[in-house]
Amino acid sequence: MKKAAEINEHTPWQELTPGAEIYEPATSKLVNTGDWRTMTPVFLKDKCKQCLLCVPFCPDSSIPVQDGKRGEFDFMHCKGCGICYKVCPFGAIQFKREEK
Amino acid sequence: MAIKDRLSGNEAVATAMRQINPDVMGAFPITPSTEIPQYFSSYVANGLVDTEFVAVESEHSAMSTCIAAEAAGARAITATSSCGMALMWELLYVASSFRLPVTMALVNRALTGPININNDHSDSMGARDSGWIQIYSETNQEAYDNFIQAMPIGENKSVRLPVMVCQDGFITSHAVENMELIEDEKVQEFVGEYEPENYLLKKENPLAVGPYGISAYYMEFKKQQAEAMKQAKKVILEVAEDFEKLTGRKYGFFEEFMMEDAETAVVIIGSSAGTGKAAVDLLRQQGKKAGLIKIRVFRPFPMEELAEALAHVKAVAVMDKAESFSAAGGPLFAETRSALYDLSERPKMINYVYGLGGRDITVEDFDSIYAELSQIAESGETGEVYRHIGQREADETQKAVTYKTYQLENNNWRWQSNGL
Amino acid sequence: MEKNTVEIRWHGRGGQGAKTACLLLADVAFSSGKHVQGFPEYGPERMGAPITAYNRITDKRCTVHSNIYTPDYVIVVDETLLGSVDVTSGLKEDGAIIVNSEKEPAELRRMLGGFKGKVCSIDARRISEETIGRNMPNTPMLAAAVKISKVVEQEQFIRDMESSLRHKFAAKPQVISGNMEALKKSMEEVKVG
Amino acid sequence: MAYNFKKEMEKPERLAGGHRLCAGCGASVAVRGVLRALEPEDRAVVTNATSCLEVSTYLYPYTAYEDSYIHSAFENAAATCGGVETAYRVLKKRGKINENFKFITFGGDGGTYDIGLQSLSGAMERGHDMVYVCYDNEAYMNTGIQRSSATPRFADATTTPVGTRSYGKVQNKKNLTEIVAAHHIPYAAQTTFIGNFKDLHEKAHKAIYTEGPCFLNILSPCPRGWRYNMEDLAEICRLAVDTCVWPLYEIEEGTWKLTYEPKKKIPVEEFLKKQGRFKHMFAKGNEWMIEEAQQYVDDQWEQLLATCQK
Repeated sequence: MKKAAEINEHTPWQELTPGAEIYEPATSKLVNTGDWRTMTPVFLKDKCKQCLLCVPFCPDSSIPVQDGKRGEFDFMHCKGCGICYKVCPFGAIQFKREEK
Repeated sequence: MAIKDRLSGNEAVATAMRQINPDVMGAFPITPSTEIPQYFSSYVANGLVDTEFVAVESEHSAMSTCIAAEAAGARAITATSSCGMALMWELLYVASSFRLPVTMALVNRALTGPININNDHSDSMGARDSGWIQIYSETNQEAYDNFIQAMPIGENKSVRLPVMVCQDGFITSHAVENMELIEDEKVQEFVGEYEPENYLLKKENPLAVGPYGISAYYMEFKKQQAEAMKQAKKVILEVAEDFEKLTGRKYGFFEEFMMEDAETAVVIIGSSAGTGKAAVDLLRQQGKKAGLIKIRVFRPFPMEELAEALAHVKAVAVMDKAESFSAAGGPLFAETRSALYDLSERPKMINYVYGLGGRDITVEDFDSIYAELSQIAESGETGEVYRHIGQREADETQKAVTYKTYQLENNNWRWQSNGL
Repeated sequence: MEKNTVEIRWHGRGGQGAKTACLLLADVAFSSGKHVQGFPEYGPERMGAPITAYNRITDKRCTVHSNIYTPDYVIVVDETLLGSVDVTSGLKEDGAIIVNSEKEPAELRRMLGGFKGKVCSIDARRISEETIGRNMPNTPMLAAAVKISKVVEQEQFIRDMESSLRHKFAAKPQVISGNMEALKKSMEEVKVG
Repeated sequence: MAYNFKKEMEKPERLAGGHRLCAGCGASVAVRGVLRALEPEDRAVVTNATSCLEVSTYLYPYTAYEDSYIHSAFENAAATCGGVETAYRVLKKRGKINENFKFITFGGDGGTYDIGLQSLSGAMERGHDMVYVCYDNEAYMNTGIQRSSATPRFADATTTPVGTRSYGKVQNKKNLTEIVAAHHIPYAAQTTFIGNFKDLHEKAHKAIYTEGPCFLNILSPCPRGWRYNMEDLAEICRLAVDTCVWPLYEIEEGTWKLTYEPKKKIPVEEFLKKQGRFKHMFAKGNEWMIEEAQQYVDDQWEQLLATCQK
């Protein structure tokens, strides 16, 4: 059976999963919602105190955390809502017009 | 050795359910199918099955429970009738499009307007396009046999469709008749285990069910369903063959009764077929070439097979126990007539809508219908195609068929004698 | 219809057990090797409302699934129905009607508006009170029905009933003996006129 | 177990990015918050009512869930979750599965307060071991901001539009948490997104790991429907809580408990004025609306305090 990554709008009916089922986890990661952004958050690592308050507020699960520290934004999925920039107590996130 | 017994239709289906011992039953009581979950609850209460019975708060939740349980990897069943099935309506489509082989015992009953608890086929006929396999039963025996065949059909990997096994409310559901039961272990062996490839509770991988399907995909999924329904035709016959090996009882898409040389024929569904057969027997004794086809499988519809079976007949009456308000005939008529379109020589065809809301139909009524068919066969004149039988008329002489007046009188008597 | 078809119609009131008696008759006929149908007619009946139930008993399977309009036998479980329901409607002249009543058959016949066939009476209320201890007209009515209709051979009927009661009421032997006595008594006492 | 914020933030995500919810949507924040309360060794089956969340998080062939997921219709999420949980019990009993699963449903206020209320009530009464989470954004957002019974009074919704003869929604918001609590389930709570999510996390953890049916009502602001700047999510939630428009409390085995009491209860208009749906309340001559809104919140708050002190 085809994997989600192989399924697209050209796939014939014979090759689509029966009953529209998907047998893999989190295939939405394949989707680039980053190009929805008109504004973009900018992570200022030097100012960040690693309080992580921005992390749970992200609607797009786009602030990865490793070893107790947040990393750079996942720009493939970040839609640029700006919530993180508002909740940051230390001004470590800027919110700027997206340059394409 | 078959076990001889006498059971009501509801008890027969409940017995099949007990023998199958499914994983989950979700059901809500509605006349006349109520007894099925009642019987089944007593099996649960007495440890005859270890099924989880979910006494839901509505039929909508009954079907939701079954869909969810089936998606989770369990075998799920329900029983309902009439308005109960109408409340499940949107979920009927969900079950079939998710390709979940839920099994439903439908005890056919009229739909409300006015409320009526007696038999006709408006509930299942309305759901004929919901993607469910529909198998109809004439007798308690058939209701039992069909239910046992339902899972091997629906769960077949090339099919994966829900199945409703229909029987006529009260007429068979509440009537005791002789039957032959199959031993429990043989039923279990016949039905087998439910082994879906993917399910929500699977260890190896998660499963996501029920997406939003944009236009770029929707059509492809419907095509898949349509193909599965075609596959079901093959599987239904295979399962019937295995069932015959087990029991000696033969099933197909429909039963042909005295059809070989028949000049007139009735096409009908359900318990009234038996009454029609009794009429055919009498006509045959008089040397009249009457025959009858009883449709067992309405979805998928056996188009080519039916056309072949009727090709040599001169006049056919298709009997619908449901109105479809097309102003041109009932659902079985529409499909039967369409099935015959490609024949080079077609029989004359008329349609009778009969038996709505429990209106009785007798051997004598069938006599009149066959007499009418003989006339049509002889004259080649069909007359009015779309007819109703059994209703009172302001001018009884204007009827296409001389309906036996005694039944009307007797019906009046019946109303009185039943506190109605 | 097969020649050896026996069609029976039961009249009773909701809650009196006419339906149960009808199903019991189907049971005993089944036990004797017959093909049976036992079916009540359903409306939104409640306690006390008139109800009808039917039996078809045949040697070969009967495929007819309609109601019964011209019965061979009619059994009336509640005498008070005679005034309100045309219980002999369609009843064959060579058939019989069996009424639960302390009245004599001749007296019942006068209430039946010209029915010419056999009229039988059985005081099922008294018999059940004497044997079972309360008014349970079912058992005596069933026995009278068997005796008059001969759908089942009597001796075998008694044997079958005993074994079925033993099975059903294994824990209550007094119920078995009461019912058995009711059956026998009813068969002896049913009056044919 | 004390809430270890850093540790919780390190857990692997169970709701992936790439879903199609609006930028700034509160629903996905709620889902992430609840799923984070699952212990990593436990697996889950997520159920969803038809909603913004559903059409955005499983758009064929892209599921945003790491766990198994099922959506079937709008009004039946609770029954669906109950069905999966029933299958789990029977398959476990029959030795067909060994793993531990938790069952969590997400419905919007439309699917929960309104069309799905019967199914919710049924599932709660039957006692399935599941958590029903309502992400309450106070209107039918999926179909275009029509009023629901969760929409507060005076809100301008597309079926209660403000007009020359209308001041928005006429009725006050239904108290669903109280209705669900009346089923006497082991645990029910109200929460939203404040601070470091301690309140939400602890409630979600309790709900998931308390046996039996549990209920969470999470105020999940919708920037489009409420008409506020999407970056202001945290502030909107904070105002909802500090004005006592959305009090945070829980009912554990019948005991009502406030889990947050504002140090200083601030006026309702602070919450209202940030949102376009209440804009008309600030027009000249409409002061009575704000007064009545304040009065209603005060009454509700007093009642809640009394209930919690019992």
